[in-house]
Amino acid sequence: MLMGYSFADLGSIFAMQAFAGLSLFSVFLLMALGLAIIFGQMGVINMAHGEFMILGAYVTYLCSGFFSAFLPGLYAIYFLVAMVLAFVVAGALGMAVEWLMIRHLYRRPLDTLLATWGLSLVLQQAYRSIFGAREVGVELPEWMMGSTHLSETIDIPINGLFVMALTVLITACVFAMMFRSSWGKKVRAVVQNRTMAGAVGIDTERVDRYTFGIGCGIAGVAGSAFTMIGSTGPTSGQLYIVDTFLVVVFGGAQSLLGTIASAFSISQAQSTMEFFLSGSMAKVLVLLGVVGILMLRPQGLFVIKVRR
Amino acid sequence: MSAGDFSSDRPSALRRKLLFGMAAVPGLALLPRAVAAAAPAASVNSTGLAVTDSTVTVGILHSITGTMAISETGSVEAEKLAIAQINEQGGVLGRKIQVIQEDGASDWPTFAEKSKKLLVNDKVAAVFGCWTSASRKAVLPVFEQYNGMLYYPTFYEGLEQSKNVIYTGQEATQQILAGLDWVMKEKGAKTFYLLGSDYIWPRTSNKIARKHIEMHGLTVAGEEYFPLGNTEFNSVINKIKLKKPDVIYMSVVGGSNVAFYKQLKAAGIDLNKQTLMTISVTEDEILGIGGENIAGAYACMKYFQSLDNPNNKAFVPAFKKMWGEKAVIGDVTQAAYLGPWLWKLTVEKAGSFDIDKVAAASPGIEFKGAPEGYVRIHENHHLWSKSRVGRARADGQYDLVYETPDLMEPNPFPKGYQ
Amino acid sequence: MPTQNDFVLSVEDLAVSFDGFKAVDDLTFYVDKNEILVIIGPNGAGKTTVLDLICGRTKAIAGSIKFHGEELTAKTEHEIVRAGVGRKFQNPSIYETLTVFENLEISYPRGRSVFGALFFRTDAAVRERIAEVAEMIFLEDCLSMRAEYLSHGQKQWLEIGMLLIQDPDLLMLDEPVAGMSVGERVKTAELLNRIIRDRSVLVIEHDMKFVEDIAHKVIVLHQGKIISQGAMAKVKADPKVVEVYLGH
Amino acid sequence: MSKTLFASRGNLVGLLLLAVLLLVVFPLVFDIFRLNLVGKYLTYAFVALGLVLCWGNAGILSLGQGVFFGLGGYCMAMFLKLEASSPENTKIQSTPGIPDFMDWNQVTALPWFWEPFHSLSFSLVAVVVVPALFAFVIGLAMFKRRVGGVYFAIITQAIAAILTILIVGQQGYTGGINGITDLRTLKGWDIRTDHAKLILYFINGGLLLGALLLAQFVQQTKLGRLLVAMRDKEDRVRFSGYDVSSFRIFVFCFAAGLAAIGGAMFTLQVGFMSSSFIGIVPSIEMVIYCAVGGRSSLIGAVYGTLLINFGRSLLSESFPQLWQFAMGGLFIAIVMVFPDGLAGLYQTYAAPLIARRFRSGRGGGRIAAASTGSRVH
Repeated sequence: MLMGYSFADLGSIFAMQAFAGLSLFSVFLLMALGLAIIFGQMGVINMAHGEFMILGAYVTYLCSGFFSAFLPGLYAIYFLVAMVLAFVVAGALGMAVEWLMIRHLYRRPLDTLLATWGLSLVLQQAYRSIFGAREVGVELPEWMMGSTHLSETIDIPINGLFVMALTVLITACVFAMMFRSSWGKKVRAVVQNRTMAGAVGIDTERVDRYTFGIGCGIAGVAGSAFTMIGSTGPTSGQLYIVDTFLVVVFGGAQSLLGTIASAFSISQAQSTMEFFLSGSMAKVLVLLGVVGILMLRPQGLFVIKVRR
Repeated sequence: MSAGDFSSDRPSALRRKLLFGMAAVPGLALLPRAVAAAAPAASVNSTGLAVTDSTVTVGILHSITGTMAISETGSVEAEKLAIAQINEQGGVLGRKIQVIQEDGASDWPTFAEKSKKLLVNDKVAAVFGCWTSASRKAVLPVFEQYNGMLYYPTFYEGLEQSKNVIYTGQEATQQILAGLDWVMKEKGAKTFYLLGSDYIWPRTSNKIARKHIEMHGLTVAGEEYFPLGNTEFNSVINKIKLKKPDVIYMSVVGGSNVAFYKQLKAAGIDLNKQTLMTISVTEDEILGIGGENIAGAYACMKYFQSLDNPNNKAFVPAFKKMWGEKAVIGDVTQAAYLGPWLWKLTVEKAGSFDIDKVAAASPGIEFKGAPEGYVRIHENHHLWSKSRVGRARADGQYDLVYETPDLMEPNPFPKGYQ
Repeated sequence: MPTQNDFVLSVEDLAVSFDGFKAVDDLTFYVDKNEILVIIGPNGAGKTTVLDLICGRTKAIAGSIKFHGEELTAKTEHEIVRAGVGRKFQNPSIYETLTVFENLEISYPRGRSVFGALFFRTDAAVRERIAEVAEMIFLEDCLSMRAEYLSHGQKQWLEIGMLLIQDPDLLMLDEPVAGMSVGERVKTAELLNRIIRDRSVLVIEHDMKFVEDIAHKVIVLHQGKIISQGAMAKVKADPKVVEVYLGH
Repeated sequence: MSKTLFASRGNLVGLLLLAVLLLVVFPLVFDIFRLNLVGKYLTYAFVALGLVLCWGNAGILSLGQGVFFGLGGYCMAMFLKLEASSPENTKIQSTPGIPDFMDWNQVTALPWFWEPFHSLSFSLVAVVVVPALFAFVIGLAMFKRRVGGVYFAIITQAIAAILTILIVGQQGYTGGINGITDLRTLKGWDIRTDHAKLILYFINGGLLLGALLLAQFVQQTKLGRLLVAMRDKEDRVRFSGYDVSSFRIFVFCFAAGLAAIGGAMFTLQVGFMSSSFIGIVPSIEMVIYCAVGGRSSLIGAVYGTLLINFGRSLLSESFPQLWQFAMGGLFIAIVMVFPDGLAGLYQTYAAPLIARRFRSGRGGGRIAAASTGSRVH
């Protein structure tokens, strides 16, 4: 592998691969954050997570159409508006779903899995009926495409940087919300002991609904961001679900820090292996590795040891 | 070079009518109709197909739900258009075509089940359908066992030939070889990097491409496959940057394409400088990819929506009239459009709907109204067709840059490439 | 300190910590044959953790637990049970949807392997033993009742019965009389005194009256350490104990 | 109270009714095309039966049952494919005598793991043993480490994803995404004829009833009750001296074996095996068959499977778009409104009615065709 390349080549490749790994990391983390809140903190298995992401993507698509038709002057910044809208729309749908469905199922986690799978089928068909079976192309403002040219062989994609920045921002927000605000305390209290939290005056239903909504909203933002690197179609959401769950579970479901660590390790492993092996084999090996480690360490990488 | 140079200039065919195709074959169309008006069902249908004195029933079998619906929608639309046009002209042997549409649901066993239903229960005279190789492989034994007729529209890997199937798309050598020759000659390409989705069509296509490249003493710098639905291509793009191949040769399918081209562009690879040739991205896929992300790439297939010939100039507006101004037409969609027409022509030549007679009459059937120009059915049930190279524009269309002077012979079992 | 092999249970230098918090620290005690040993102490003293350690639910970081001279720390839970250690939980843990009879039947120590269970038949010997145990736990009239309809105290007895049917050498009871009426408490004391003839019992209890009734020996646990042990009378008089526990 | 070795009397009545429906009514009512379809549906019922024990009773939700269905089907298909690939049939290939897809992928000799599948008896054993063994390995690794519930579901899902990529990627050895197609004869007997399909339908029906009986037997034993017990009170069972993990491994393997038989029968009746079963979507769909039936009701699972598949066939013939909404809605409704599925409906509405009839008729007859896990003495 190393033969035939000059040191300059190797250096720049190393830099590029590192960047590829990092951008994969931010993609994984962005996918997983919403789920980490919903699954890790609330214990709800949301199989429709991918569909919430695609909802964000469709919102972005609609926004792009709207701005180019009515506000062409502001087209350059439409993406920022779209992301906010994606958060709001996906979050609102999430809250509706929580109210109609999830709140009746907190004691039956495996049932939430089935019900949300049903929801994902319904959403897929709804997308297909509304937007057509074909994929839609989401156009990006010119400044977001392209790359900064650092040297002869090193190009840093701008949208990659954008996704990274977004990931950092959202992660920071989530952490601030969960660990620095009274809201986060309430969420954690409800997660640990629903009855007790209710008894001390926390409106658990409200906490649940908003937490679920925020998780879905983050999924929506992720979906919106992914229009820069992936496809938007009725079934595109399904592509993400296995990866997303593995990231969350691998990290130790209850630990947000674990989610970050696991997104990092899985993405680095994958992008390194992809470089040395064919794409298919790399994927298989990474998944096998994750499953293998989970078998040895079922609680995931990070886990709080509790006294039983 | 303009695509118009290649078209024949028959002025009459410029008229924008639904009935454009028949202008080219008036004799064929009129004569059997006169016959059919007198012919009772029994005489044109000796095997109990769903044919009455005024109607004939056919099946359409594509995925309209599930992951493949993305690709197959265009085929359904084209087939329905062709059938509507044929009916408007008086149908087949004087009988209006009725359609039973079934959903394969992107699931191969479902395709088998539905094809059996169409043949055994509905007794359809022909089926227009399937898209992926897997669905075709699943239904093939059914068509052979129950003696049905399938018109299969997709470009595919070859290695197959059946009495019961007419392949209206190109088999691999037809699609690949001319394009490779062109890129070698025109671009002086010496090294190639082959990328594909991990299943039979890309692997077989790349196998043929590799043999052809190596036969010319040139180099394959890399060959890689990605799971279907893969959306991460940054690592391989880095490898491409490192190896600097003259040509990136692509057979990645589905949503992965969107991810690939967006990431390629973001990585600063300019397709106006880096030659990329795809055999899997039609105008349909560009809708999802976004024209600005793929502009400059070359595609190698037999049909582009922008083809400048009278047939196509009637076909495209007709398609848009039926399915909306925004509709786009890709290679497979056009090939799907050929199916009902070829079937009509064959039935009328055979003077019967009987499958055996239709199968026997198929070789030699020519369709002069084909949007791609002209096609003829070969003895092996594939089509003689031209191979074309187009260059993607930012608006999602291709500019024709090359087409083979002659029709290419279909060769599903190519010697020396296996 | 030499290991005393003639004890039923010897716990020596036992320690465990959760994220740095030492729940049990350097614990040593012994249970003799036919002895009822009661562990008392304030909430969070590590009482339940001690039972968890003995029955294998929690793994110790140091020390040894020997049962009839056999090391338990390396064994899995079911192996420890099969060696003869029975454990009752703080909240009665019974199969609510099954009848009392079925609860006892399922606990019967035959057919414990997969295929054993597949071909287990409820024969006369089983029925006889179930009747015997049911009488011991005052439930002989409730055999066909679904367990969820039993009173809280009866559920506690049933769980004890489910252990007794396995004839363990050491019975560990976590708060056996919690939620019981005075009458039930008296009967439970009677039950324990009866079954002690064949085995040893380790009890965790808060109810001092009950402890005085049954305890042969008492250990007072505080912050994972033994602060006093011996006969109830002696322990009660210990000023350290009064300070941390009884004085409240 | 009436109780036989295999089932309570009520269950026996239910079983008998089902047998009549499958072996008498369906063959009389349906033409061979529909009957073959029913046969195909019934192969999924094997999976649903396994899920009743595994999920309904033992509380282990596997989202990878399609893997075992597929593996069983592949084992059968490998034998049939080898028989279909005799040197005479494949003489146009560059290497005659090997399956066509190998030839297309430049495989020039039969891989070693295909060799034993020349033997029918080996293949039949492999149909059950290979998937069960695979389940054993997974179960051993997971249950010994106490992975359960949600985590188990997600990991089985990941395993399904891995296997799909592997099978599709290794197409030279597996047939890739196309699966193993164009199967023709079983020891010279043409399985594609209507007559063969009829016979295969009855074999399939018989096997399913056998599997049902076996599963009922398991449900009735102490092991069956222990499974339920360890679902609800895992620690109590563990501290009653049972090795919980070994019971779970057993029931997981048992369910895998059942699914595999279904897969093999699928291959025989449909004539090919598709890689699409070894994926997440079919695996989750099979869970819903079981849920519609009522999770812990074996007979309910068979009815649930039939109901959904009939529904799909009918609806998708006329309203394909609607079908996906209906399927999604069904998932939600089953969970939210009818968690006990068909069996629950039967118990609540039909059973009391029937019981009243019976009592007035001859008194005392007790019907519990769809027992929901609680045992009838």
